[in-house]
Amino acid sequence: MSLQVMGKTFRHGVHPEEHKEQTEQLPIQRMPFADRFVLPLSQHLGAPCKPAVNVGQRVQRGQVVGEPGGFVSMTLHSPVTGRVAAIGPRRHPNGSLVPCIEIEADPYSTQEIATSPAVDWESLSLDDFILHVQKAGLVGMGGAAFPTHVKYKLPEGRRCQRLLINGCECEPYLTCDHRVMVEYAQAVVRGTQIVATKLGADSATIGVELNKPDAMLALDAAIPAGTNIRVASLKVKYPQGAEKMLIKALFGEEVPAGKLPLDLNIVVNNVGTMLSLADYFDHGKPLIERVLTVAGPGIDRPANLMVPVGTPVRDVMRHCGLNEETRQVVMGGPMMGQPLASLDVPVLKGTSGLLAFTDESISHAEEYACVRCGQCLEACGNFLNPSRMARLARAGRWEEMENAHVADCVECGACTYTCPSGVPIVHLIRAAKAAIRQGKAKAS
Amino acid sequence: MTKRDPHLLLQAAPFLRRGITTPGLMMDVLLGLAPLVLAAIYFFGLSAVLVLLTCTIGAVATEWALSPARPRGSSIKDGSAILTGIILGLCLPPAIPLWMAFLGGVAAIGLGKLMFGGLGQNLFNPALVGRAFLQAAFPTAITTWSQQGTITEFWGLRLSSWYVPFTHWVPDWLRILLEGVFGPQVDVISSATPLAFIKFGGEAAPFNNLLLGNTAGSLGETCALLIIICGIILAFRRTFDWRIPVSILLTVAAASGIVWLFNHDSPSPLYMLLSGGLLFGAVYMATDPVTSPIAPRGAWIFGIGVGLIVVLIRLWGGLPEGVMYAILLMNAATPLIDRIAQPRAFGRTITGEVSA
Amino acid sequence: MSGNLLWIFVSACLVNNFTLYYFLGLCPFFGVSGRLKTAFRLGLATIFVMVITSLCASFLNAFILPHARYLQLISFIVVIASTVQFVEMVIKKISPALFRALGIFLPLITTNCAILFLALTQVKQDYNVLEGLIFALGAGSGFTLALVLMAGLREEGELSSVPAVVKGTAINMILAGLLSLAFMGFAGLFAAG
Amino acid sequence: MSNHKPADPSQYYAEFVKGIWKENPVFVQVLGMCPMLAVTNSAMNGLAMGCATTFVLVCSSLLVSSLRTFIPKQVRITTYIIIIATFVTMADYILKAAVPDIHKELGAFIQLIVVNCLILGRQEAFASRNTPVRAVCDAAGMAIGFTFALLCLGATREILGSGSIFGFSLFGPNYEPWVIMILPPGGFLMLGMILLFFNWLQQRKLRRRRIAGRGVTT
Repeated sequence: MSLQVMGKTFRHGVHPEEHKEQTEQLPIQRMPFADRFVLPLSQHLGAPCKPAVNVGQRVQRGQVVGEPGGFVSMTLHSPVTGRVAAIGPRRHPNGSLVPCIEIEADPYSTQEIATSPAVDWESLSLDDFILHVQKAGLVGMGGAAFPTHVKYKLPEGRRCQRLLINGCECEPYLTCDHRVMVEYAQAVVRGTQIVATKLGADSATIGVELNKPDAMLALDAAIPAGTNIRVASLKVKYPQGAEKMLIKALFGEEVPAGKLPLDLNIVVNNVGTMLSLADYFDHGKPLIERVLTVAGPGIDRPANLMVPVGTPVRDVMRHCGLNEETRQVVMGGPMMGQPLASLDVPVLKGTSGLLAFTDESISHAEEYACVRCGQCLEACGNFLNPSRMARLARAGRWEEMENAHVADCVECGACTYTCPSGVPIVHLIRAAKAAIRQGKAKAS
Repeated sequence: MTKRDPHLLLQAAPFLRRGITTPGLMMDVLLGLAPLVLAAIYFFGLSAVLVLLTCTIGAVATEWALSPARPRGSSIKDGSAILTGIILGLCLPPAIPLWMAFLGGVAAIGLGKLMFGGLGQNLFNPALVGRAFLQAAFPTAITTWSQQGTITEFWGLRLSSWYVPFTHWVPDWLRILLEGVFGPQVDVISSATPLAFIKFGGEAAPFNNLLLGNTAGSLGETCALLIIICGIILAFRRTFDWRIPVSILLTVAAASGIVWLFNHDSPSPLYMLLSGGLLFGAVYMATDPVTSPIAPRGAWIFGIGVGLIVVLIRLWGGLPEGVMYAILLMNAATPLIDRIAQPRAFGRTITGEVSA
Repeated sequence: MSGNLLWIFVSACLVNNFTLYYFLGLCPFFGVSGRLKTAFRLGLATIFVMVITSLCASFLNAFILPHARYLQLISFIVVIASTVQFVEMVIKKISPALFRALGIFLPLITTNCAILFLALTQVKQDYNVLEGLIFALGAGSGFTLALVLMAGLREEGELSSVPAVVKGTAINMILAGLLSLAFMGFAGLFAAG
Repeated sequence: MSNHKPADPSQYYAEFVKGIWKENPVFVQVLGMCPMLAVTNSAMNGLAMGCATTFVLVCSSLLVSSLRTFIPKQVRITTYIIIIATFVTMADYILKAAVPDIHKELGAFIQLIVVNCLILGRQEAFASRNTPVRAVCDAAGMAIGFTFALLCLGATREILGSGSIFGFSLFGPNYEPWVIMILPPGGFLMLGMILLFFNWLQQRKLRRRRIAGRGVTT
């Protein structure tokens, strides 16, 4: 048995209430197809993809509709059989207008996937493997949506010594990764095995927090004998799912500031990504749908749903019963998620949850002066001084913030969560980062 | 199609809060002070009530009148002014004229806090500023310690409490009125504090008395045992940084211990720890988060600094007690400490370079 | 003897701190304490000038002043002015970077009354050369200490929302007052020894 | 300041008056802090210091402005200092002879007038560029403004700190003196308070002017 019972963890961090009981036992259900789908051409970090279809053209579910616009870019597939209704600007969840492909679903279609046959990954060279991952449209499904194949492109002098699969899901409310690990343990392990083999990793570790014992058992049972994959347990703590924190927790090593895990010869992937990767290489199915958690006090029928990418949030909410009292809808987790101004935005590849909060459940933190209690310092996994950052940000002293390593901040929100004075620390830091970027852009 | 849903709020992440607030923290400290207040009332009777009350009124009134926060008085509800008043009251002698106690409260909040913009902006501990102001202004009144009354003399007021402002004199009608209501008034019988005893000749008070508070001294600082218990509870509740009192006490014990080893005439470490305002200062005043370093390493430096200055002043200085000045001096050094003792950022060396 | 020297040092540095007790050198104390780095450097430069002035004053006192007492003030001020000029030249030669950093503050040391006071007091107290040297070191480090503490407080204060009415010199005065209040704790330090 | 308009008595008056209030060296320009704080623990000391400073400032201004065409630019500061030092030495000896008690109390601070930046500042900024009459007017105004400030601070500190003014007891023997006021921290705090008061006056004036201005436009 490769399961460890003692949980590892990193220093600092916070323990928000988990709120996972709402959905953690609910099996993943399939969301019915919506009438219209909106696919932003840029759902990942990097260059947007180029549309490969024309308005009015019929597309089949799984068909390529967007070609990558460079190496750091992805292929985009249609999540539905239907007709391209429009190509033009639509609202992105972050509020901006971005170029999108809008697809009208064919109500009479059987929604058969246009798959290519399973890929014989074992015979692929590493470069071809990377090309395939790009063609599958795989991005990191934990939230940041970093193109997965870019992570596999190892620079000169680096190798993937350790493969780390992130199953922490430390954000409250979210249980989609949890359900994926329980219900698709085989596929997750299979995906891990594919990547570990292709990258030549010495070992692969799946890190799971101790509040998901069933996931750990399921994964453990799914690991075939004789492989170097193991499941590692972690104490429950936020932000353990941040990859640098996870590496610190599991291996006790710190990724140098401003560097990538690859500098320690580590590649980190999310469990959801592993599932999609296995789907592609075993069944030829690209990333056209994903599991997400719909929960929160404003939802009547919380659920873990398999949702086609591009489904409007409004349809998902209608499906799960959006409460009349809902005052806030959040895409992602409650600590780092994006508040939505409108429900007419699509679910993206990186969307891990949709949460609805009612008036009572929103913490209206009253703001007091910072008393330098130091709670934020004890919360910050990056060992920054958020209190000072906030004070500097208020005074507009960007240069000193840079010297205080504002760039190291991952905006996990632990400081703001813990602040007794209700100072919007992350918000100030985000604004400061934007101002610093702007200043730099102006200078150059 | 892309219209905004009007009922949706656009508050930024994170959407969860821990639910502990700054007034809550203040309340915690106030509760942690409650046993000391009760002990002060037990030991010193009605005088204690009056002194604590006047200090607090002085502090709160100043906060109300001068605070830049609008609407007027809104900054009182964070509880910090009340806390300052009570802490100041607890480090005053019971026989202090009430008008001075009031003035102390005014100076504490006015000079110590509002000048810098109110809560969280001050650079010196307000209660200590008030106390130091009084000490410098009225050195005799503030070092006139009266022996504690017993419970039977609870109503026995000290005449000096009623001095008319700017004088040390009580009008006859007031004296007659007070005697009519409360019975014969006690005049101050001054009595040296244990520390003054040992400094200016005389023998040490028994440890039992120090521990239980049966000595002369300021209202809140006499009962060592109670302070230790409350301090431990507050430290476990994480109301303040435990490193600060621990490092202060360890430093004082170590430094005075070394001196004591070479010269048995100087007070023993245990005596140093239990006498005077050291425990009270270490637990309730040095730990003021606003004026002490924020990072753990800074807290250690701060505590060691306070401890060393306390020993320096107590053993070689002209004053019997140095806790107040030690904390004020380290308050002044706090920005410098904060500068050199930032936490080591993740993935960096202690100097801030990217770790190899 | 050594006890006396210790007393001279502690007295000049902490107990009777030139700035916080005698109100000396307030111009640089308020003028240069805005930035910690310059404050510290100016403090060091002042210590240096003080030490040299002390030596010169001892020399003058021993050989020249007995003949012409009334020239005391004039000779001292000339000595200080030329010392500062000399220090300025030396720093410029040795470390142009430091010279640029100190800028205008270096020649301003001339009008730092702390230095003249140092020379006058040293003569008045009849300190010998060694005592004078210790006195200068103590006074200089006391000045530097006050300056650096003040600079730290002021830099921190910049992040606070000081009310408009108090801003400027008023808040600096009050800060200095509180600092001076804190330094009162050193009263009588080592007086017995 | 250094314009060459024909001499006009009202101008001399303006030069004289500006130093007393509008450009008060202490409250407005914040110059000469050291003697300002060091000797003001009583009104009498403040006054004596003020008189000595007045003497030195007026005499040096007169001399400097008379010699302004002869002093080489390169050594002007040194020359000023030597001139000032001479007058300070004179003032020192005069005070020592006339009022030995006060001289003793002021100690070295009389001699420290040499490095009072107010005096050097006036030579450099005004006396060296103006006629002797104008320079004397300016110096007298500044000196009186300085003395006024010294008196203000000295009187408040003495009243609170010893309950007396110019040595006369004000409140009788039962007065509880605020010792802090004659100690160094009291000096800083009191001056801080006075400056705060001036700030407040200025802000009130600005606010009123703004309100008045708005009244005109509407």
